[in-house]
Amino acid sequence: MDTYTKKIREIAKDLLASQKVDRVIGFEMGTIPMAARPVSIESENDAEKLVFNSLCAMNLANYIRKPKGTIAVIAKGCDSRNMVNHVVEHQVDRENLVIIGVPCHGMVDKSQLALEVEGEITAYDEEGQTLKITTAQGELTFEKQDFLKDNCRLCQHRNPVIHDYMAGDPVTEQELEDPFADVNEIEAMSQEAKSTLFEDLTKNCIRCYACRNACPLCFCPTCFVDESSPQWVGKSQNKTDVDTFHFLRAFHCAGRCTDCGACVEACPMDIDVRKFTRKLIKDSYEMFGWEAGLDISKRPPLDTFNPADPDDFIM
Amino acid sequence: MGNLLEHMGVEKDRIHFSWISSAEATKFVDVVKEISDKVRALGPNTKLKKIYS
Amino acid sequence: MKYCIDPSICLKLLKDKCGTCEEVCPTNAIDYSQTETELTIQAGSVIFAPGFKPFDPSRFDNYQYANYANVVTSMEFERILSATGPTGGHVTTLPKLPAKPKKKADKLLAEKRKDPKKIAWFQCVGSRDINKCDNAYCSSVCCMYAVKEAVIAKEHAGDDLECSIFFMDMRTPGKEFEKYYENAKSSYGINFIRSRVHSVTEDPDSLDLNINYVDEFGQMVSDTYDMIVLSIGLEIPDETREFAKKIGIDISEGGFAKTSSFEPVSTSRDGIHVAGVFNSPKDIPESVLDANAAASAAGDSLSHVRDTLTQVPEKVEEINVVGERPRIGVFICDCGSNIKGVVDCEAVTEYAKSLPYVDFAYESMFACSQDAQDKMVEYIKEKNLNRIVVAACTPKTHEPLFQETLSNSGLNKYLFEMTNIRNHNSWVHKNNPDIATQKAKDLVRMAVAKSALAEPLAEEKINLNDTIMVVGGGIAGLSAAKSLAMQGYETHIIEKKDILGGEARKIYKTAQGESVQDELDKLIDSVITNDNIKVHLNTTLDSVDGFVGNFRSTLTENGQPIELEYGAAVLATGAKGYEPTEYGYGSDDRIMTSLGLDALFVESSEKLDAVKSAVFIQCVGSREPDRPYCSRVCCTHSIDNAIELKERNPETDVYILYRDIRAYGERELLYKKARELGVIFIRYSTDDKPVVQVEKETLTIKVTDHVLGKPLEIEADLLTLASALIPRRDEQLANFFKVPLNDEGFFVEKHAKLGPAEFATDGVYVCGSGHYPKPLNEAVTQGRASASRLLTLLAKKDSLFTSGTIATIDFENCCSCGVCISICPYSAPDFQNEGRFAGKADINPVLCKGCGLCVASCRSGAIHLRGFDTNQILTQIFALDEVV
Amino acid sequence: MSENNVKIVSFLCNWCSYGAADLAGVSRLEYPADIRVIRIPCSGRMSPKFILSALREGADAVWVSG
Repeated sequence: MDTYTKKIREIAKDLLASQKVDRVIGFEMGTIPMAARPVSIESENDAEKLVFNSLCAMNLANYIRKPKGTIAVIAKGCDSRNMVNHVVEHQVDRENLVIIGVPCHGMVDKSQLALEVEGEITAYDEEGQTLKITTAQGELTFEKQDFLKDNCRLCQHRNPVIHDYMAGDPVTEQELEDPFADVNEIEAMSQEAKSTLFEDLTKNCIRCYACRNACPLCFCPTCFVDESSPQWVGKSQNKTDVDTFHFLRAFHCAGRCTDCGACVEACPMDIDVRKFTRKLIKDSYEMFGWEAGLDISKRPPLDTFNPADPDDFIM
Repeated sequence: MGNLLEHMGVEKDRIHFSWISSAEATKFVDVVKEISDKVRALGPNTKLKKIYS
Repeated sequence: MKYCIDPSICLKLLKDKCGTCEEVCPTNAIDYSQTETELTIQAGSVIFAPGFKPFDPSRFDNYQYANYANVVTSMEFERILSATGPTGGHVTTLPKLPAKPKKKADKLLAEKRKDPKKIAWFQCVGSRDINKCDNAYCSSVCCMYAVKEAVIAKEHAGDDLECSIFFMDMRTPGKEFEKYYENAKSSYGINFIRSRVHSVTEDPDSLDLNINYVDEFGQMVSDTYDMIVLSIGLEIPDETREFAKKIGIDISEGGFAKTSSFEPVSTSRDGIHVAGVFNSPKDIPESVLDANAAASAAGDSLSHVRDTLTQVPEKVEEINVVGERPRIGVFICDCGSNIKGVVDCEAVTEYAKSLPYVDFAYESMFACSQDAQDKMVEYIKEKNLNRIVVAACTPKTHEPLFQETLSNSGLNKYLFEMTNIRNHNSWVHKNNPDIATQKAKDLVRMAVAKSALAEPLAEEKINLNDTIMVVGGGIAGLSAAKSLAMQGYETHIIEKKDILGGEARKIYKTAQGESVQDELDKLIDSVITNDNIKVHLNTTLDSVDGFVGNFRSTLTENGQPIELEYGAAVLATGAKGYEPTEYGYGSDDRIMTSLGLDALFVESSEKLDAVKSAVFIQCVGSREPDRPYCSRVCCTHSIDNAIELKERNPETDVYILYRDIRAYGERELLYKKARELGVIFIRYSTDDKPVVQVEKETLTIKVTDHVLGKPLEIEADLLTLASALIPRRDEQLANFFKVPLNDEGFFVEKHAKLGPAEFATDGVYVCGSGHYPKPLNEAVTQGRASASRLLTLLAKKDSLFTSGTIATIDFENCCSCGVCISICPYSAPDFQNEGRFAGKADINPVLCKGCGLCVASCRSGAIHLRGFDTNQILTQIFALDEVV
Repeated sequence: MSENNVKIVSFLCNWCSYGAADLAGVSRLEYPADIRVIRIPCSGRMSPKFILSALREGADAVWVSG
């Protein structure tokens, strides 16, 4: 990944030096090991801060809405699809946006990795597909492939769908036998089993809204859970209210979700909220042949009125 | 919508969609009967129902 | 709906006995002293629309309609299929027997009742028949309605039912009809049998019906059906013919009003216009067009007295209730015994009084009666009510009435809420009074909850520019423009070419024998000499902005840009002749299209003198998989031209190769005349089409004779291809006005039956062959009809308001995602370009139809639908929770 | 919402199904009294909020008909 970082820094420097952009949004390493965080830099000297590795899972599309001036932004496959979404949904003008594409090999699931390691991690590094982790016990190596985030395992758009610059050569896209095996598995369950599954899923929710805030699709000035006239969803941790929140949040992502995994990444309670959104991704694909964020000239299927739509689309 | 609710464990028969033109009174009645029968078979709704505590 | 007494059977009037109705009528509406009175009305124009009588098949002894229980007419079958009909929509044999027979003989008969497994339709009963009746004409509607009845019967009864239609020619030349017919064959499996059945016999035990007929291959077939439906034609009754004579208007051979092709809704007597089947046999859309056109024709001569008799109702000042606590008045209607007979209205009224914000509840015997309305006004004033709920019948019929009452009492009409405790309750739960009463309470509670949130809504006045733009200078556009101009409105005709007249320029004569060029010249002359009409030749339309009443366009006229502001537009862009690629067209100058032959007739070409043998091939480019519609005009056109050839030289051999001859209405008489003149009609099928061989000297057409089943070779000096009329598929124009095109590229009207000359988009109208191929007289009718619809819009110039129940956007909460703009079928929302909320969406109240699609799609909850707002619907849902 | 008291919240389009319900009344047809009708101007008005809300408020089923 070092080559990516190098290339990104070069491009960023150029863009800032030539004043083509006012800012570059990318990642820098955090203050603790094994954490990358978003950063916005405005001077070419700061370009050295920029990094890119398997920890850069956050979706930077979240930081580009209604920008002041022109901005450049680092985009993995999924991020770029959310940027397409943003342009389609008028959150940013394409001409104010410079996309530095990064062909992606998948991001690392930190909580999974943490399970394999005892004690505090003091350093982290990666080389190619190998992860090196240092703890009090010494250095351990892992194969990145074994610790990919769930959504990255299912990703079929690792290369950015739009970009102005590329920080590397395109990667080969994964061929999946059944991209919706996870959804099918739930679909095959009994009504009761599904019910229990989702009950277990949401019972730990503390309604911190981290999933919502991390999601690049959530940008309403007032979220439905905060509506007050009437206040139809309670703000408590009442199970019905929690379920209503998760249900409608997912529904608002129908036809728009790129399965970037930001919601899961952000959840402090490790709730797999993708269990909701994955179903809608599958339905959009099967009913409308639609995958979100691939075409900058098309609106998502639920945004358009077409008499030829399948009758059961409303369901 | 129904698909997602069902995915979450709400019985599919609790949500119905239909298209009936204003001339189709018999179809209207048939649909009401059908839904009513199905829902009676399911029993009262417990999923998502708000419990006041 | 009002009732009246039939004096020929009323016992009170005849024998001064009974009088029960007077006793039971709660509103004292019965008055036996009323007698027939003669009224004299001074009228400037008369529109005569007496309609028709369904043909009575009793006089045909071969079908035994009067004697066999399972032989029914198509009209009776319509009732059988209807949910409100005698069998409640259930298809059953012995349909004319009472549902619960009382007589013993009927009871025995009723045991033989069954669900039919086989039904046959016999076409042309009382039409195209001069042997058994004198109706030589085609009734135009029976083929299509028979197909429809068979399809619906199959939909009701399922796959067990076998439907067969016995016909001579399948005549489905209407818009979308041919596809329906094809679908009936392929998707519904309805049998179409080309045969005229001679007679029917009945099995006395089972009451099944036996028929013998000769099929297409000449084989005798014997079959049994459970039911036979006679597709009866349309007839003009003797009384109408006599009345027509009395008022001095000419009638045709078939008894229809005589009209010309260029004034198709005007009779031979000045000032008397005609519409509907009495004008010629026709379906619903053509009848509606006739009616519209007759109104335009009548209005043309009366425009100088328009608005001279108008009375303006007095307006009551509106009371401002904003910010006041809701004071709801609830009115529970008994509807006589319609509601009270089932629902305990007293209990519901008492219950209503207990609901939040309800200050007053009142039970009314007939809430819609005049005295009840007056009382409502009184109560509103006396109790100072500011919201009204009426629990009665359906708001679909009665909401406007109550809203008017609110207006009369000074309340904004949107402070009204209605709930349906009759149609949705007492009438459908009549055996469960307790449940019905409970349900009525629930419904009232829900309505009250919603009503408490009702706000007064404003209707905005729409300013209307009364200049009109007509796009297209063909027959239809000219007819529309002429009527609009005669009624005093400035009209602009936009024509792409350098000459007016359109495709009619190429036509020789009409089916009635009128010279098209002479009549067209007269029409054009009347248009260009009218001061209200501005003709723009060599002009194209570059842009359209705005909406009903306020359109603005940029045009290019002779290369110069011009601006035009107008209030409404008529799209009369027409269709064009298809240039065939089949049958050797273009390879030999003896092969031409129908219009090519017309051109020869117009110039009286010497070429025609040499023609000893002429062949016409029908359905060239029509009724084909990639162009599945029927072009409607070609059968008549070819027959007409065949007659012309025969009349010029009776020695000429003339052949017409066809699939179905679609000479609808009195065009059938031309078909008959052609046969009498010796024109030979040979039917071909699509799997064995005619083959054309072009050699230097000879032009040979090979076809299989349908009667003999043998191949024929015809040497011809002239081959006319009856080529399709194809739409211009003007997608740009459709986009400009946001009007739809169908699969084939014709414009889609507002309603296939009831709105055939207008679009769903307000202020935009359609006429001519751009809507669907049509002969000249129908193009004129539709041109006039579109003008008529447009005139009704202009008549409302000073009283045109938007609806109050439309969507509005709370800009603070708009996230600019544009879903509303993308999803709205009426293009009402758009981004704001300037001001504080630039970049946020806003909704044009004139274009919004209040459907709520955008409201539901708005994730941010920024859009509100007045009258059906989210909180109002949610509050109804919350009100449910209190149940039991 | 006892055993024999089912509550079906019905959202009917003013132009289509509401008319059909009216006609069912005019035709004096009979059907179970379980439905409670909320008239909406068009089935497009139907928001997922209403379905969720109805279920939350204890409806046994929701029926949307255009």
